[in-house]
Amino acid sequence: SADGSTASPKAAAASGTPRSGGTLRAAFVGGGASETLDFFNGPTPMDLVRARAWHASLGNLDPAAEDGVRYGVLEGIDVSEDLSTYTLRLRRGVRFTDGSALTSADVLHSLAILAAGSRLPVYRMASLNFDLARAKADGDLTVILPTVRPIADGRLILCQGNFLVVKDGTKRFSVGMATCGPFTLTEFTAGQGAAFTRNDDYYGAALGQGPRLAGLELRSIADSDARAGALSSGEVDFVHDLSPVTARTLSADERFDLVPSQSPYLVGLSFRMNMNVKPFDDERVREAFKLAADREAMVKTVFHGNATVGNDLPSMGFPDYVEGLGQRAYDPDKARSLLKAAGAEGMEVVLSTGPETSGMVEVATLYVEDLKRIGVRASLKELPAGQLFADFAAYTRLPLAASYQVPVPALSTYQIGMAGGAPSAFGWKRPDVDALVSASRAHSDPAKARRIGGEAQRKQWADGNTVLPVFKPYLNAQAKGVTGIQDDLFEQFPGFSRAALT
Amino acid sequence: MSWAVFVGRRVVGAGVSLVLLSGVVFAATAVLPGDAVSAVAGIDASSVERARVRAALGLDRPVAERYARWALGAVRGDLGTGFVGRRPVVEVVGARLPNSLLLAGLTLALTVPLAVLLGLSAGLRAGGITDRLVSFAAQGAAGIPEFVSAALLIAVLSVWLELLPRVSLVPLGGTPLQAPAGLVLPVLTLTAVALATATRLIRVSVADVAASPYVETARLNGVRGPRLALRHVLPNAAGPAVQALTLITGVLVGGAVVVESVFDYPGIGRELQQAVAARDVPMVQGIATVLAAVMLLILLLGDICGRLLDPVGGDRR
Amino acid sequence: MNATEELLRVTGLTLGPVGGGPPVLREATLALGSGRVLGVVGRSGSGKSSLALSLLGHVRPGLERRSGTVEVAGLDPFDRAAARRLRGRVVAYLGQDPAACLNPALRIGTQVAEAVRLRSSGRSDVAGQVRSLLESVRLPADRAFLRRRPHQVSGGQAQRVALAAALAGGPRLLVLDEPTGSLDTVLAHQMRELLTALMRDGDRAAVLVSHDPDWVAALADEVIRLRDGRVIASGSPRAVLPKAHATAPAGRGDGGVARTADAGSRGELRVCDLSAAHGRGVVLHGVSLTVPAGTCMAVVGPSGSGKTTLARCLVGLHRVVRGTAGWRDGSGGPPGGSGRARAVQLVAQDSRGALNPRESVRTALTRPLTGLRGMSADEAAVEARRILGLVGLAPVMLSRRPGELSGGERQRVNLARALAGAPRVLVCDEITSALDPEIGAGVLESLTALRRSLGLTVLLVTHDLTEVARYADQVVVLDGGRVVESGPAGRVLTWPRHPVTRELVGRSPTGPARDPV
Amino acid sequence: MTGVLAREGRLRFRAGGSPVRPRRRWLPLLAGAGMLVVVAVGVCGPLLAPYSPTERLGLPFQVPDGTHRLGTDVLGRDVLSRVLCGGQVIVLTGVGATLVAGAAGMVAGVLAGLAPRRVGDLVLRFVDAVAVFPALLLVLVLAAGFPGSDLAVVAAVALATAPFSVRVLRAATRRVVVTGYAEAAYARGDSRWAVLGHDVLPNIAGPALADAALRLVASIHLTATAGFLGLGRGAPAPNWGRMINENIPGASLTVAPFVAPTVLIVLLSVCVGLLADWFADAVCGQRR
Ligand SMILES: Nc1ncnc2c1ncn2[C@@H]1O[C@H](COP(=O)(O)OP(=O)(O)OP(=O)(O)O)[C@@H](O)[C@H]1O
Ligand SMILES: Nc1ncnc2c1ncn2[C@@H]1O[C@H](COP(=O)(O)OP(=O)(O)OP(=O)(O)O)[C@@H](O)[C@H]1O
Ligand SMILES: [Mg+2]
Ligand SMILES: [Mg+2]
Repeated sequence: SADGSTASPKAAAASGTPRSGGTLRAAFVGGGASETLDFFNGPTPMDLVRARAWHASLGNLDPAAEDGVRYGVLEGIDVSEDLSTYTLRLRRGVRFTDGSALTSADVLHSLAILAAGSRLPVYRMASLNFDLARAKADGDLTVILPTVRPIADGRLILCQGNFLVVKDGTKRFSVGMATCGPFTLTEFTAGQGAAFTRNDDYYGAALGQGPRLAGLELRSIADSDARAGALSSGEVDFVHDLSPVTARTLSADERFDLVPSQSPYLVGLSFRMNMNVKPFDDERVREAFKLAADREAMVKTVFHGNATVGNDLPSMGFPDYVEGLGQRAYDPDKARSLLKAAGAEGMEVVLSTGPETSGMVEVATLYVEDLKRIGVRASLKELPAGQLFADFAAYTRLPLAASYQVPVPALSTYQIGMAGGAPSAFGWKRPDVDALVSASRAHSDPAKARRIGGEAQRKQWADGNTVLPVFKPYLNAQAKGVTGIQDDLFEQFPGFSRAALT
Repeated sequence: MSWAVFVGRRVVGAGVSLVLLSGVVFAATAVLPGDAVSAVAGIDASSVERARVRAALGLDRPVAERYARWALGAVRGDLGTGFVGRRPVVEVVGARLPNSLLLAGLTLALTVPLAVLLGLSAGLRAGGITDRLVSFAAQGAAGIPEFVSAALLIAVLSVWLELLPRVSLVPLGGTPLQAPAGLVLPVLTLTAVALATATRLIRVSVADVAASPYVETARLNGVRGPRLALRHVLPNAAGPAVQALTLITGVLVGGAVVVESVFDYPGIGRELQQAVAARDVPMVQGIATVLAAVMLLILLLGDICGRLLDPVGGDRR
Repeated sequence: MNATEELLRVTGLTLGPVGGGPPVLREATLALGSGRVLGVVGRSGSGKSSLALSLLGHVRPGLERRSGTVEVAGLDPFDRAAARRLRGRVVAYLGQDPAACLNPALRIGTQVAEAVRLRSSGRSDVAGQVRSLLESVRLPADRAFLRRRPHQVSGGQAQRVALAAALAGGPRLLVLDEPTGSLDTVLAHQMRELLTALMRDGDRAAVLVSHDPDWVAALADEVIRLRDGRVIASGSPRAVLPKAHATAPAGRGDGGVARTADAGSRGELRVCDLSAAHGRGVVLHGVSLTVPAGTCMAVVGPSGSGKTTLARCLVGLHRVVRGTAGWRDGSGGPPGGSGRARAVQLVAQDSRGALNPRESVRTALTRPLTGLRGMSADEAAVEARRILGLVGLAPVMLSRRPGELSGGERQRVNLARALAGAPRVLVCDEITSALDPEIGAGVLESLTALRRSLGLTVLLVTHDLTEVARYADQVVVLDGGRVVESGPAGRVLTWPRHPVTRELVGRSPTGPARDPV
Repeated sequence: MTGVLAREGRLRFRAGGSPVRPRRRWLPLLAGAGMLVVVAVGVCGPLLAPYSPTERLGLPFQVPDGTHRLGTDVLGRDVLSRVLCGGQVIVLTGVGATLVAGAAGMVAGVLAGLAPRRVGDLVLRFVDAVAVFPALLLVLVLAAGFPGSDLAVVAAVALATAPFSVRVLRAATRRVVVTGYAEAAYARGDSRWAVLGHDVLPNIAGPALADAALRLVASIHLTATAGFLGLGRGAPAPNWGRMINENIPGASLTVAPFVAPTVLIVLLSVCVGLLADWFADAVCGQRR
């Protein structure tokens, strides 16, 4: 279907003939009619995926690369000695579709839009770490970016693959706008999808990374079963984020490959114990609650084995994740005795959760049963979709609440969510750990930084108020013959700049 | 009461209802838990930022004032901007409502004649074999929840026979009509339920009329078949039937959310569901008000048809 | 006239209630050749309508054919396929309750046009035929009338619409069940002429069910008389029909006896300058009349003159445009038992519509007794039987529903129900139109007795001048919604002054008691 | 000829197309039995459940065997136990909502029909104001406002369905009110209540019953749909609608967890519908 039209389901499913160039069709969850081309305000995966196909990024995370990142429109980032100034060096010869060259003004403009207040966590991370207002250009190809406080891991924050560049002066995001990404947007219908054609001027083409597809079609399909159905009936070639059961049934089909996202791009499912609420102020109770979780069972039951056991710490697989920490065991007996020791046996607790991401309610359901097994009179309160975090103040007052962690580096996440008794810390107030994290991030010697960071995480593991039993991947699937999506998989969502149909 | 007066009164009544309703909608969104501010400012925003957002959204004003502003805008065709994605509500409604109306329209186009046909053939000979077959089938079809019949239809027509696409992918930048294959399953699913409901209601009133002396007389004078059904029975049975169809239309326009989500059909119902889930208050208000207006229109038409078809009601008392 | 061709043959037909019970038609056997008219007479409930319906292969629900055959034009109407060929094409049928037989949703014009289209094959001039049919039954054929719906015409008009529909297309066998039940004497006469004209061409036959011996006598070639479902006599009209009017007393009856009671002191029904309208059309113009307690006033007038409207106004069913109507009680005390019962009660013209189809006769009667007169259930049961006896119905009727009654029985149940409300004034709208003279007389005698014993006041809307002569003290004649003449019954019937009255009296089967001067 | 007649003598003729209602005693009996079974399962099921409906007892989507008669569900729980425990919500919510909606619809509809046209129209305007809210919006908003509450679902379902009862019943009532017998009753001095009890109610019983049955089926479906959409009492509470939603994706592994609740819901709806039809026919039949 090189002409961009949708092939008849049967023909596409049956043929499986290699297609060179061709149009790849991929399905994502999408956000309905409120999807927007303004990716700074588009909260859904779809918005981000679309933007990444359309615009060029500063860089992507790449554990194998030298700085831990693979640069995009940047040639590199230099960090000043005192870790308080980052210098972004732009790649020469990057052109927008209107023919103009990329300059530092464009990068600055992109930063300014960001500073003006995106409310997406990924972007807030940048604005919390860098003083975007004081960023300035130094010539056409250099941008000077001061930090809020000294940090060593700034590259990881800037090059998460979601920091995209638009042309200076861009106010509205629309189909015809100039971009310098791998594809050009030709059609966009909110809630339904977007169509792209190859951008032949893409700077990556010269580097051999260029888009190999002639066209790309991204479709929004909200329901997991429907996405899988669209794949198996040949309406799309790639589907994102299937439910575990769907993925399992699909894996039996030879026409398709299951391509789950890999570590570190896993979502942590967790339960937060509120240390402001008795008896969670008692670390024995917290330990008991952590020991009570039958993680293996959750992985097997909820995810049919397609998940990883968690160790009560977020950001597993990121470079700054603690090394050499033993896995916490499943030990209901010890949990019971701990509870007894704390005088909390037979305690009553309500775990609040909601279907905010797949598997969340199911894991909570199993966890409640686990808690019952150690003598806690636990019950589950499932809120309708979208409600768990709706009233965030109320959420942070819950005694025991489900939560999930998107894949972001460990220490910067800690600083945003846990340091200084933030509301989302659920009563966790540990100046010592906060200090260790700051110190680690401010250390220019990577080995030392890792040691200090590890120290902080060990403390968090031992005394923390988070039970994080499972990391689940995004369960994606693709038709045989689709390749290269993984090569752009530097972020939690797939990219298509290197994908091809064979 | 003359026709003009009748219709005029109804239209004014519908207008008043709409105004009241929009107020109710405005108030009802208060039931939604959580704060619009959280939705806009982000969940872990600082209190300063929250206050700023609150002011920016005008949420610090009294409710009455907010409603007045909103209503004024609504009169000018501006229903505000959604919190999520910041798209104008009118645009979203404009994009999605036609799709839902299309689905409802197609379903009705299929349902009405079929239901009338089946209802008549069953009701005219109440207790006969046709009646038993039709009634039983209607019971069965009405008894299957939409999400189950959708699953069954998918299993058979899409997975097994591979006749129809599993999801209703609308061509980008096009209308659902450009991919008619994608409309078949949603329409079939909706038709199954709507047809069953309508058939049963029509059958009941037809059976009632069929037992009346004038139908007996007509039969004895050799009126039979379609003429008996259409000329003699249907006009008298139409009043309740119109009510039934009104009811069904309403359900189809606003309540097709299950079908829309199963087939991923871009309709207004799902948009509403998502807006509620995301507490996108302006979106909820806008969509709900527009849906209410559509429903009022349907009821209005239903009333007019009902009066047209009611031979006696217009005159007495 | 080729009278030999046989069109209809009934052999040993027996009909009876489903699940046993005395048959309503026993071993009926008859034959009819084309060009002939068969009159069917008999008392109310004797099985006339049942016989008529069976000619179309229809048996009312609740009844069944036990034995016997029917053959119409060589076909068995009980056979589905044959019935299809017969109904509407060969046989036309006019039911006994025209108001109930007209489709309420269809306009008059459409209704007749339907019948025309059904029976005429080619693209004939339907509108023209409709017009001529309506004119032949003396109905206006203007657009406004054509656009009316059945509930917007009077009882007699409805009957004529139904007759027009039945006559459309010139069917070979006409089955007419009481075709003139609600028609005034003038119209009845005209219909008789119409039918005579229709029969003249010779290849038609008709079965006429009627309780009016004169009418039958004038039209029928042969007559059968039914009693309790049995054909007890058949032959020429002269042989079968009694010398009806020879025995019917002409002139004023003994109604005057009631007047001897001191009427004035017991109140009166007074109507003052009453005007009423249907929509924009005013149908009553300043009607005034006074009926002293215990007397009977007859209201006569051509069909459509506003009699029913007047009756409905009296009981508050119709909005009055101007004027007053009501019971003035001389003693001041409330009438009736518990006091809730209205002083004025109506027996409606459309007896079928006025009975709740789901309610048995028993319930219909005990409702006013217990509800309005505050009787206990036992008392009510006894009283219900008594009242049923007054109108000449047997207690077995108590458990029947309206659909299981004959036309005359329904009419009498309606009357009985009104009597059960213990009214001071009874407004009777054509209560004998479906009754044979004998039973009709019985019913009216009962009313007279009640007038005497209880001081019941009766307003008798009727088209039967014999009745008027016999039972009414006073008469008002309505025409076009105006009282055109009024006075003592004897005087008006004997020396009618107004042309309308004169015509009515002139066409009366009994004729004017004395030649109008 | 006579022989044929003699044999046919006792037969009931399908007299010229006039319908003869055959006695169908077994069907209502069967439907009644079916309904009772489902209701019994719904109400008493929890007492019979072999296992806890929430405990994980094995791997997900095991096919039925000796221990798990209906296999296990998406979380490895015993399907039989969940089916037995999952009907209460549906049955009670459905019946509750129908009772509320039916009562409200009956009262308002009949009164609006009896009242003078103006008043009736006014009532209708108010009813319309509720009716125009799409049922699902009501369910969504109320469920969001009172999360996890089945009562909210009942209220929403009742609110969503009652207006149409009002309309249908008012239309039916008005048809009766203008008949000769209702007029006769008024003219004779019967109170409104007497007219209501004797003339109106029996004659609208057919439509009213059909309507109530529709209402019940609609309630059951809305309740199930609410469960399907994850509204009402949330996990881990078993709920047939929710079970269907949970287990549809695993239908290719084992169908029992999806089929069992489906069959029960469909059976309940169909039986209710059949019974109501039968009642309505029985009532209508009396008028002949
Ligand atoms: N609902 C209506 N709308 C318009 N005109 C009507 C309506 N009902 C009756 N009429 C007309 O009013 C006139 C009087 O009708 P009414 O029923 O009082 O006549 P009537 O004297 O009782 O006649 P009949 O002897 O035929 O029963 C008739 O011309 C009739 O056509
Ligand atoms: N369904 C039924 N069940 C039992 N008896 C019935 C049923 N229908 C009619 N009857 C009885 O059959 C008898 C004959 O009825 P039919 O209508 O033929 O009488 P009719 O001669 O036309 O009387 P009328 O002059 O009063 O119209 C009546 O006594 C009636 O009560
Ligand atoms: Mg008769
Ligand atoms: Mg009259």
